[in-house]
Amino acid sequence: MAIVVDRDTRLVVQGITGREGSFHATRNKAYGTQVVAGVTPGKGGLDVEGIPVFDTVTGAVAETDANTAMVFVPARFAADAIYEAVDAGIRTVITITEGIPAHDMLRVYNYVRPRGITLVGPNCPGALSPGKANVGIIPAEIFAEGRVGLVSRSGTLTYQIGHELTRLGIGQSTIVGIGGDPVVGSSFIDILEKFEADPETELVVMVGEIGGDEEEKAAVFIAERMSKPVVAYIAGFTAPPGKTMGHAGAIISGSAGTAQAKKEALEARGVRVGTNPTEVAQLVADAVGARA
Amino acid sequence: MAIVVDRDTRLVVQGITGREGSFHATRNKAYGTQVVAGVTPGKGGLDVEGIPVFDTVTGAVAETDANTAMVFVPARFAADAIYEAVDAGIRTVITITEGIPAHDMLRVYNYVRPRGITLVGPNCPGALSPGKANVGIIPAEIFAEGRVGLVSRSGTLTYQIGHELTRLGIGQSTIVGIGGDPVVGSSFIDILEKFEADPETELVVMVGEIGGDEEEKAAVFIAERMSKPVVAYIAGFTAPPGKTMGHAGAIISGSAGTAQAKKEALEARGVRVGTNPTEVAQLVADAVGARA
Amino acid sequence: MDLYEYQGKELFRRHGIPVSAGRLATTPEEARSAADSLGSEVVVKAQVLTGGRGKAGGIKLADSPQEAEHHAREILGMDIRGHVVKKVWIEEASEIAKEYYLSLTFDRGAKKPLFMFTTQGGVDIEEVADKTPEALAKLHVDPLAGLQPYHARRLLFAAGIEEPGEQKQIAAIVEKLYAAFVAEDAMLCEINPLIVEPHGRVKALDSKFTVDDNALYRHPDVAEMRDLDAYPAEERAAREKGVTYVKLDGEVGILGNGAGLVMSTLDVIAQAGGRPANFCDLGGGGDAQGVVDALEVITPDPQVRSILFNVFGGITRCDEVAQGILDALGRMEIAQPIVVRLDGTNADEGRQILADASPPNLHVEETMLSAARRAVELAGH
Amino acid sequence: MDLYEYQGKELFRRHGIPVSAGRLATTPEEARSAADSLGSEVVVKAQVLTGGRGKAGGIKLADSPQEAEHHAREILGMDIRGHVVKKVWIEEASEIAKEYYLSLTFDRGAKKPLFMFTTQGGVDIEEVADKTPEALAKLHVDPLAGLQPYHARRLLFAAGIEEPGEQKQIAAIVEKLYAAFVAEDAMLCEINPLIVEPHGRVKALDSKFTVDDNALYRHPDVAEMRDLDAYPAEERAAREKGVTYVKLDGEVGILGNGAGLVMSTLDVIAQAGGRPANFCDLGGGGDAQGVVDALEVITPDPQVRSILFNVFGGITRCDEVAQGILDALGRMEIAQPIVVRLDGTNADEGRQILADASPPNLHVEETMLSAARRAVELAGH
Repeated sequence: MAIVVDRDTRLVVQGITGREGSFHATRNKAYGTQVVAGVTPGKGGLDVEGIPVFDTVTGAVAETDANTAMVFVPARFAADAIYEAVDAGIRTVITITEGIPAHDMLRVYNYVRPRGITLVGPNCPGALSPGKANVGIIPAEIFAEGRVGLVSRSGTLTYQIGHELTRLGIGQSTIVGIGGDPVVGSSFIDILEKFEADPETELVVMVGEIGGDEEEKAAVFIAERMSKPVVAYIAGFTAPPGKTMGHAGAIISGSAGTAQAKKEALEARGVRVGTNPTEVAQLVADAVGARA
Repeated sequence: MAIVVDRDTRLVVQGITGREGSFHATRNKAYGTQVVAGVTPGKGGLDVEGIPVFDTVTGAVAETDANTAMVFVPARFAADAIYEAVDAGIRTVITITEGIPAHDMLRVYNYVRPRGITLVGPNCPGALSPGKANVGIIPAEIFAEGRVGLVSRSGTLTYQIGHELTRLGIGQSTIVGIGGDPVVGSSFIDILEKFEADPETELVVMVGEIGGDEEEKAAVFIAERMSKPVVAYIAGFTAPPGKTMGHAGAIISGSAGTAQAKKEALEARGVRVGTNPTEVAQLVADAVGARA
Repeated sequence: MDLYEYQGKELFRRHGIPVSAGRLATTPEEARSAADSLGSEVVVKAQVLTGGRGKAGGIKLADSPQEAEHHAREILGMDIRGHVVKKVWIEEASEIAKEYYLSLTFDRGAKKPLFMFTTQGGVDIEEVADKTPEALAKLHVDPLAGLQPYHARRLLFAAGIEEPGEQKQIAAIVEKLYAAFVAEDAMLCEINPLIVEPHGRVKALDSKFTVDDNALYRHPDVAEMRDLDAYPAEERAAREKGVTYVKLDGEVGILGNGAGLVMSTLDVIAQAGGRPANFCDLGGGGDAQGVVDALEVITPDPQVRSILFNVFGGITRCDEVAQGILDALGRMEIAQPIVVRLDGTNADEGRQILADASPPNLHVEETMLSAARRAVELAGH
Repeated sequence: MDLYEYQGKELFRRHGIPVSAGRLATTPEEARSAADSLGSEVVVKAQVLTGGRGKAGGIKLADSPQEAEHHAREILGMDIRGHVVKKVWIEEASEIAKEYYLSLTFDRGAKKPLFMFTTQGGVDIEEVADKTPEALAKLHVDPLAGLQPYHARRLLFAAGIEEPGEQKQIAAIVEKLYAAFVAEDAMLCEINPLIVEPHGRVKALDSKFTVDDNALYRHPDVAEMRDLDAYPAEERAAREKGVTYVKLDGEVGILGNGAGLVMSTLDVIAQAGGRPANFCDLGGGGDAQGVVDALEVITPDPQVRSILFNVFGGITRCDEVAQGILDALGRMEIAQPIVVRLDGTNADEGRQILADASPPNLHVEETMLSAARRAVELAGH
């Protein structure tokens, strides 16, 4: 089991002949992920460190039964790559590429999600189920097999928290970086829902940031729909206000978007919120200990 | 029960202040259909023979809990009307309007159907569940309450067959005219599926025509998925070949589209096919008699 | 609405799809001057709304303006599958290295536009589909998400196009063909053959372009392309009156309301041993003028020996139809016997009107079957 | 990327949304000549990428070119919420009968564009949303199906616009605003107020227009509108080096990799009793040059008294970062003490490199918390 990626993941890497694509495809494969194919139009028939390359995702799926795609193609071609993967029958698409225009992703999201596809990213580090599969750029060596799920908008902050957990001997079921772009394929709630349903996950750590209201929505979801405990961390109490989305943004969300507001929303619904990564790990240790 | 329209139908008529819209809205209401609202932008607050008129479908739904829309607006505004109905929460949209551009309906269909909406038409006579509700322009007096479902691409031919059935004392559960436009909201299969699930329907009459391959597909569906008997009629054995869709059309369907081909496809799967409306009614009488 | 090759190519050109330079000619002299202005070798191509003109001798290569004139003289007036050639398209001749096939169709079943592409172009595409289906790449496009670059890639790689220059040009044509299909409300855009010239340029050498009649109001320029001369005179007359009419070969003239019921009436006539003289749908026009119009369309046919009115009233009221028949009989001379069958809305009233008037040579029947038998009988079978 | 009012209005104009005629001026003299060419009454409007300019005195009516020059002299150089006014927009004055509000936003939660419309424009829209939410009509548009005419109708009727002339004009503006939003890859298009003039003409009197940075490659014309002068000098320098930098008020200079980790570092500094001097994200640039660039951005700040490197290696390799720090120390004079915390990919190697070199004034810490405490301590708290 685990979520998003696991031992059944059969990965096709789109943009495999690029510098980053080949590096991480190889690295994911070395970890034990079933990296069954790569796609670069015009390079069909080649291979990258033993991974066969196809011209189209359809070709790759036909030959290798790939079920998951990792998108590494440049930003301006990434939306096309996601459509291609989905139309080829891929059920999980993890997009690492950053800098994809928001309107492109808006259309992709509204096309892909009603089809029941799991979409993670873009501009995210990917998903890692320790001991099972690693799809993306998460450094697996920081993490360990276990029963704590981790979902985060941030890359390195996720590693930091994973590192702290591992140091306390607490392993993880799956680590999912959802990315922080205006349109993310999976929201906190989407991933929390998967963790709730995953028998191998017993507690979830949610790592949020200032901005938007996804953490507030997640708080409501946790209170209403989750039986598993959640420990949260919010970064940005001291952050500069940054650009606003005009007045309209705050009206849409009905939230100030501050770290404090998010913390309060979570705590009001019984979610423990750590004040720094070390404390988060400690709260998890206490909770897991309490349950053991 | 019955299908598509029944006693729970709460109808909003879009384009109610037009000549045809008001005529048929009033007629449907006189039949006993719950015609709860009409919509004509800019005429909100008026009424048509006691039916309140709203500016928007959203307004109509909010005030009257309408759940079904009948579209009578002119062809060039019809696609917009269907989108409006669906976005207002309407679950069944029956479009009588003829002459809607095929590309408009193509987009409407692909937007509406994945949302689980029942879409009937365009360019169709509507749906009638005798004794329960009549939505559209089908002359209800020809039909009688009973347990035979009737689905047809054609208007007057449907009336002819209904007339023959009624003359033999065989009533109908629901009559659905699906229309013959390039994009129909409900295909034969969509309606057959509903009849199969309807406890008030015991036999279905399917009335097809030359062209396309929907009858052939229905034959496969009947064989594989239906427990209820189906009697079919195909018009056009003597028809002129008419315009073809170029060579590409026949390749898509893999069917000649002739009446003979359709008849053979149906008979090969055990569906009885009458050679004229009178014989169809007789076949139904035999089958219903045999089951009684 | 089907467009002629030259009209479809004009739309191709507007949407950036490469076509050869050419000019239209309606006389041999015009053909000569067109060839003269185009220079070099030209092809003289019959413009007809049907296939098979190549085999019928409707396409000829000309080395000189004189030869173009000569060919045009032969081709103009030629009858190709019942279509008389009234226009020829004079086009620069192309050298052909390869012939491909590309089309974009309105797939009614899938409710999506469908691309088809194969390197086996220039021939009968149904044969390719039948004999070597694996050679025919097919791909649907979601009309909401629209065309994406991968669609072209899938078509190209599936069909085995490996030359990068061809890939690039055909991908661009795929994109433009989709844009044209959507922008022009097309039901079909077909390029057969899509050629590759020896030096590698890709070009549409033919065009089949069908535009949705219901959408012509959005395309006044395309609507103007309609060539009324392309249809038989009686169909043209019917079209002007808003009556759907198709001439057939039999003796029983048929009028009905609704295409399905009319088709069924044709079948029943055949089952009764007769042969229908036409398909004629009154549509919603069951009023007096509609009936007169329809009778004016079908009675001039010298083959018609009896006339069957088969009307099932819905919106159409049978009493109005009955009155229309009487009006028509008052206004025009009709030699043939008329059989009338009325059912549905106000059928009793309609029958009463006819019974009261009892015009000679008019026979009212109770059922569709008996009416059909009577009409066949009266036609002399 | 936020656009100035005058730039947003230029985009409005291109997409057919009515705006007043106007001209840009950067000096009082230009303002005078602009007013002169526009004729009649004009408004002198400060161009700043922040709100509240009206209350700050940044918008003034002028009856004559002389008065326009006078107002421009006052407004140019004015500081509005930390933004110095360098440009004024001289615009024909409008008579205002009604003030509405119309916006189209990228709703991240719903993943759909969202229209908001109310007749209570010209005021703080958040207050309208808060106090009279029923007066604010909101409507999502499906980005695949696109804008349909009913969207405008729903907004108009929900907001209670009953005058047919207004309905027609605003429906057209709704349509054009959506077209602009999609065509320009906008994240926000806001018109507040959308005015109705006494004679009934509807017009956009202000503009807030934000374009997606990631999509600027598709809009070279919009990309050129970026005004580098609008940002503080040090942020501009950072941007040129590809470093994300925001100046803050404290004493501890911070460098980290990844926005989340840097934000967390700021928080931990605050928890340790210190105050961060900046937000500085190395991004993926953990190589020597990246480290040098980042140090060049933060060290000129005279408030910085200690520097904290907080790096968690992923793609970024800690040994490269360590080498980068040493290189930077070799290349530039850095007065402040540096605390380094490395973890993740090649952290051991990185720490070893620093230990081997042991530069003066460089302190390696094991954990993020201890590093933060040390940096605060070294800053003199």
